[in-house]
Amino acid sequence: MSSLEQMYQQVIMDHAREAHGRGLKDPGLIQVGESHQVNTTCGDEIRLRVGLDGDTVASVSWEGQGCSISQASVSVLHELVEGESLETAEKTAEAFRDLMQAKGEALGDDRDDLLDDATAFVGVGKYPARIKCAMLGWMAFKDALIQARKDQS
Amino acid sequence: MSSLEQMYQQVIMDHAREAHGRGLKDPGLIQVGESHQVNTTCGDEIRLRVGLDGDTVASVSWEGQGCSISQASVSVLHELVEGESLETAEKTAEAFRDLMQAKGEALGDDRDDLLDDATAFVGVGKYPARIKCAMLGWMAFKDALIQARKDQS
Amino acid sequence: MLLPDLRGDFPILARTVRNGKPLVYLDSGATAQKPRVVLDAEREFYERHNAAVQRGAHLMAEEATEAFEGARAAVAAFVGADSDEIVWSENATAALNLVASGIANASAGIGGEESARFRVGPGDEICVTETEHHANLVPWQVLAAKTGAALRWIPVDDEGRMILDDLETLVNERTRVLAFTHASNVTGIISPVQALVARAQAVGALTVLDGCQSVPHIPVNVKALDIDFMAMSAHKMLGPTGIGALYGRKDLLDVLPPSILGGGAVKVVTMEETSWQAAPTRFEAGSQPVAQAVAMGAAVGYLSSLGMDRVEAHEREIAAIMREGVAQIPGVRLLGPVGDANARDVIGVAAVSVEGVHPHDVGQVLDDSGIAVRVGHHCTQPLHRRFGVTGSTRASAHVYTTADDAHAFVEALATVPAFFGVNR
Amino acid sequence: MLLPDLRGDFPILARTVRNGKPLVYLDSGATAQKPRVVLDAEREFYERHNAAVQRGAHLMAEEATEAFEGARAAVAAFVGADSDEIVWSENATAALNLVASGIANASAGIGGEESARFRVGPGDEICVTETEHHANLVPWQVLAAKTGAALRWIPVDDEGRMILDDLETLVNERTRVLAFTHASNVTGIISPVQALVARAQAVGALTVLDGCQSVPHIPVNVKALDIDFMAMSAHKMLGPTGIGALYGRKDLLDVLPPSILGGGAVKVVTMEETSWQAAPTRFEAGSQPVAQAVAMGAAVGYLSSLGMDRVEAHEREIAAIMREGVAQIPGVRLLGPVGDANARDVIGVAAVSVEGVHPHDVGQVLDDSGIAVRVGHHCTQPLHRRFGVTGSTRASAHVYTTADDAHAFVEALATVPAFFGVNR
Ligand SMILES: Cc1ncc(COP(=O)(O)O)c(C=O)c1O
Ligand SMILES: Cc1ncc(COP(=O)(O)O)c(C=O)c1O
Repeated sequence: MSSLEQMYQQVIMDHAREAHGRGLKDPGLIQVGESHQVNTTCGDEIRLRVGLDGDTVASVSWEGQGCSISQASVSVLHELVEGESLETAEKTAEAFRDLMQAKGEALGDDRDDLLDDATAFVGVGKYPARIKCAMLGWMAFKDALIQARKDQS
Repeated sequence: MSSLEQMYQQVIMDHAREAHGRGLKDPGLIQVGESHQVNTTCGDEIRLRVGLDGDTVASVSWEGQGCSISQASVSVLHELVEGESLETAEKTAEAFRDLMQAKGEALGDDRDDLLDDATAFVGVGKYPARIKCAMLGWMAFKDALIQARKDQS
Repeated sequence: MLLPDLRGDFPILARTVRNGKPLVYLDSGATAQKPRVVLDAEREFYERHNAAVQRGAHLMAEEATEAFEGARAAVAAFVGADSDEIVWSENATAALNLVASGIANASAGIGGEESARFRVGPGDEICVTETEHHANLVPWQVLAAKTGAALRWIPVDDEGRMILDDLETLVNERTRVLAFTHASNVTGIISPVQALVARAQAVGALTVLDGCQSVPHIPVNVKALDIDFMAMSAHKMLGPTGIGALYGRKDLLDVLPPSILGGGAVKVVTMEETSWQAAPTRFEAGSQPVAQAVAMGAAVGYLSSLGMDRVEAHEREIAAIMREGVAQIPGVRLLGPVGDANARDVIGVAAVSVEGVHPHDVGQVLDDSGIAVRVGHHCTQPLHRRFGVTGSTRASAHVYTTADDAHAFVEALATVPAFFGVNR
Repeated sequence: MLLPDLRGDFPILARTVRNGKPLVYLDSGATAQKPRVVLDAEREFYERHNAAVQRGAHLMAEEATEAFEGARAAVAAFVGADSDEIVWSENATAALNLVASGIANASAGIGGEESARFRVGPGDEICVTETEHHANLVPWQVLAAKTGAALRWIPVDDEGRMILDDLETLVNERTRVLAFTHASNVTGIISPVQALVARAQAVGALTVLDGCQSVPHIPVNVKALDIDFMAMSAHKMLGPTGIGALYGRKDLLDVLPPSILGGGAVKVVTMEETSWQAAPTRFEAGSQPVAQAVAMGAAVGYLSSLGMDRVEAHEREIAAIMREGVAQIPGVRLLGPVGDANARDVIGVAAVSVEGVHPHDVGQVLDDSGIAVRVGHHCTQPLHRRFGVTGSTRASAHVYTTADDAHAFVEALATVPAFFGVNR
C-alpha cells in the first residue's frame, strides 16, 4: 500500500462519501455548545454543535464542507462520541490528536480500540499539511464542549 | 601620496580651516536666490545665498557646517564664482561636477584652468561616499541660481 | 519550445520528492525557483561586501551601496522606470499597502499641504475588481473604512473577464483610485489595462497596478502602460524571498506620505517632529533587504538575458498544453477562458475544479506523482465565490517549465476522478 | 578573551580592504557579519525546500513550512517567548511600526470592539525617551499626530543616562504607551528596564521595547523583563538582511489590528469586508521572507551555542579596551558614561567626537587603515543634539571582534587630530 493509499483508506473514502451527523440538530433542553472552525489554508469550514445531558455527550451534529479527510474525520467523530460519556469522548479526542502526531505509526496501545474506525486516519500523520484537515472537526468538538459546559440553559 | 593624502590636499585643508564666504550677506537690490541643502548621510547643512547683478554673480555667501571636504568645497566655490559672469560660473560648476565623476583622474583639458584651486578635489572622486560632501555647496549654488533668476525684487 | 531546457540552472529542480519521483514543479505562481546566478549574487554580497548602505564612510559601505543602487537601476530598467521611481518593499503586498497607507496618512493630515492631492474622504470612491488577489483588495477596503470613501468593483463574467459595460459608472468623477491586477493568478487572464487606464485618467483617478503575475512572465513597461503605481514581488521573478518593489511616478512618490517610519527615511528629526526625504528614500525606513535587492537585480538580469518576449511565448505554449489538456478530461472544469479563447492572452496558469473532489484531495494525488501544485482559493476568495467554488487546484508555469511537466500534470489529473470513485 | 577567535566562521572577515589592509570591522552596530552556518542555511533552503509555506499540498511546501515554523520556534526560545508570540517583519523598524500602526488603526475603529483597548485619542499620552533611535521615535510622533494624543519623553543627562526623577509625571494615568530602547546604539547604556516597566504597569500603559542593540549582545528574556512588545533585527544578530521580528504578548497580539493587509493574514474575505486570523498570522500578509527566517533561526542557533552570557562578557571586555583607550586621547570626547562608570553596564560600543574634526573625516582616516566604523548621527538626532554635536564616530563590536581590533581602533583614532592639524 503506498502512502497515498494508506491515507485514503476505504473507511475514509466511505465516510467522506456518506458522512454521518451532517445537519445541525437542535438537541433540546440540555447544555448546548457550538463552534465554528475555518481551515484558513483552503477555506474549509465546519460548524459543530454538541448537546450535553449531564455527563453524556448526547448529541453531536455539524455542517460545512471540506476535503475528504476533514469530512470523513468529523463523520467518524460523530460515530465515536455521540452517546458516550464525557470522559470517554475526551479520551477519544486526545487519542485522535496523539495519532495525528504519530507520523504515520499506530498508537499501538489500548487506545486503538477507543479509536476504532478512526485508526484508519493513521496515514494522515505522514502529511503535516493534512493533519489540520483531519483535526478540523475535533477542534470544533473540543471548543463546542467548552461552550456547552458554560451553557446554563 | 596615498589616496587619503590625495583627497586631503593642503589646499583643501587650508580652505577647510579658513573658509571663505562664510556668513550670509544681504546683497542689496539685486536678484537674490537662496538654497538650503542637507546631506542626510551625516546631517550636514549648507544655506547658500546668491545675488545676481545682471549677468554677473555679484555675491555668494553661505552658512552651515560640515566635514572638511564640504566646507573647503563651498569655500573654493565662493572664491571661484563670486564676481564672475553667469556663464563662467555655470561652466565652472559643470566642470566641478565632471571632476567628481572622474574617479580620481584630472579632467586634463582647459577646464582645469577654470577649476584652479578646485582641481585639488580630484582625489575625492575615488570615494563615492564623499562626492556628496564635495557637491553639497555646489548643489546649493545651482539651486540658488534658479531661485535668483526667478526673483524680481 | 521557445526556450531551451533551463532546468540545469535551477539546483532545486534536480531533487526528487515522494517515493523518489523527480520533481515536477508547477507552483511558480505561488513562488518561483531560483537560478544559481541569483543564489550566487546573494551569497557573494554577504561574503564580500556586506555593510550598512548609504551612510558608511568605509570601503565596504561604498561597495554595498553601489551594489544596492545598481540593483535598483536594474529593476527600474526591467520595467521601463527611472531608478528613483523604484522603492524596495518586503513583498508586493507591502508595496500595495504602502500606497494605500500613504493615502490614508495623507487623508489624516500627515504630509501637510504637499500631500493634499492624495486626500480621500466621504463622497469619494475607490474602485477595484472582482478578480483581485486579497493583497490588492483588503488594503483598499480598509482605506475606505478609515476615510469614509465608498468601495466599488468591476465585476467579472463566467470566464473571469472583467465586464466593462458599466465602467463609466463604476469609475466616475468621484473615483480617486482604480486598483487592478495586470494578470489574474487564477484564470491567467491579462487585464484590459489600456481601457482601464484611459477611463481612470479621464476622471483623474490614480491607477495602481498589481504586477505580481505579469512582470515575471510578460514584457512590462510602466511608461507604455502609463500607470501611476505598480507592485511586484521578487520571489515570483526567480528572485529571493523577502523583497518586492513598488514603481511610482516620481512626482507622486515625492509627495506621498510614508507609512513605515524610522531611520533613513527622515531628514531632520527633533523630539517634536520630523521631515521626510524625497522618494525613494522616504519609503525605505530601517535597514533594507540589501542582499535580497542585489539578488533581485541578478534575477531581472537572468530574465532579460532570456528575453521577456520569448519567456511570454514559451509560457503560452505551456499554458496551451495544460489548458487544452485539462479541458478534455471529463468532470474537470477549467476556471477562466474556455473554448476558442482558452489559451490566448493568458499567462501560464491552469486552475481547475474537479467535480466531486476537493482541491486538497486533488493536490494530494498529484503530489504522489511528484507534481507540485497549489490548492485552495489562492487568496482570491471573491473570484472563487463568483465561480461558485470554494477552491481550485492550480498549475502554474515559469521559464523552466517544460512540455513534459505540462503533460505530466494533465495525465495525473486525469486519474483523479477514478481515484476518488466519482466517475463510476 | 572569553570567546575564542571566531573570525574563521565569518568568510567576509578574511578579505582585505584599502591598500590591501586586513579588514577591521567595527560597524556591527549598524549591521553584523554572517557566519557560514547562516549563509548555508539560507542557501540550502533555496536549493532543497523552497516553496510557498502554510498552504501547499505538496512535499516541498510541507518541508518549507516546517523549516519556517521551526525558525520561529528557535527565535521564540532565544528570547524566552512562545512561538505564536513571534511575528516576522522586514526589520525592527517595521516591527515597531506594526505596533504603532496597529494602535492607529484601532483608534480609527478598525478591529472593532475587540481592539478597543488599543484606542488612543486626545487627552492620552505616549511616552518615549530622548535616547531613542528614530525607528522608536518617529512612529510614535506620527501616532500622536494622527490620534491627537500628546508625545512626552524621558530626558537624558550629560552622560546619556535617562533621568527618572520626573518619571511619575512623565508616565501617568493618561499614558497609553511607553516605548524605549533596551540598549543605546550610541552610548551603549543598558536602560533601567525594571523601573520603567514597573511604572508603566502601575498606570496601565503598554510597554514597547526596542531590542535591536540588546538581543544580539546580551541575554534577553521577554517574560523576565515582563514587557508587552519587543522589536529585533536579524541582520544585527548575525542573521540575514531583510528580516526582523516582533515579540508580542499573545493576548495583545490576538486583538491588535493588522496594518499590512493581504493574503495569508485573512480569514474570510468578501468584496465588502474581511476578518483577520489570530496572531501571528494576522500580521504576516503576503509572501514572507521565508529563506531569511530559516537563516535567522540558524543565527540564533549560532549565538546560543556560544552562550549569550559569554557573548556579553566578551563584548564588555572589548568595550573596555575601546572606551578606556579613547578616553586617554587628548581632544577626543567619549559620548556616554565616562570615568569610573565608563565601561560598566554598556554594550560593546564607543562613540566619540574628535574636537575640531568632523566625524566623516575621522571615519575616512580610520578607513584608510582598514578600520570600518560608522559616522554621522546614527539615526539619533535628538540624542546628538542633547550632546551638543551633530554627529559622532562609532566603533561597535560583536562576537568576532578581537582585542586587536579594539586596539587598532584606539591607535588609529589617536592619529586623527594630528592628521587634521588640530592639536598644534
Ligand atoms: C537602537 C536601534 N533601534 C532600531 C534600529 C533599526 O533597526 P532596523 O534598521 O533593522 O530596522 C537600530 C539599527 O539601526 C537600532 O540600533
Ligand atoms: C496577483 C497577485 N497579487 C499579489 C500577490 C501577493 O504577492 P506577495 O505574496 O509577494 O506579497 C500575489 C502572490 O501571492 C499575486 O499572485
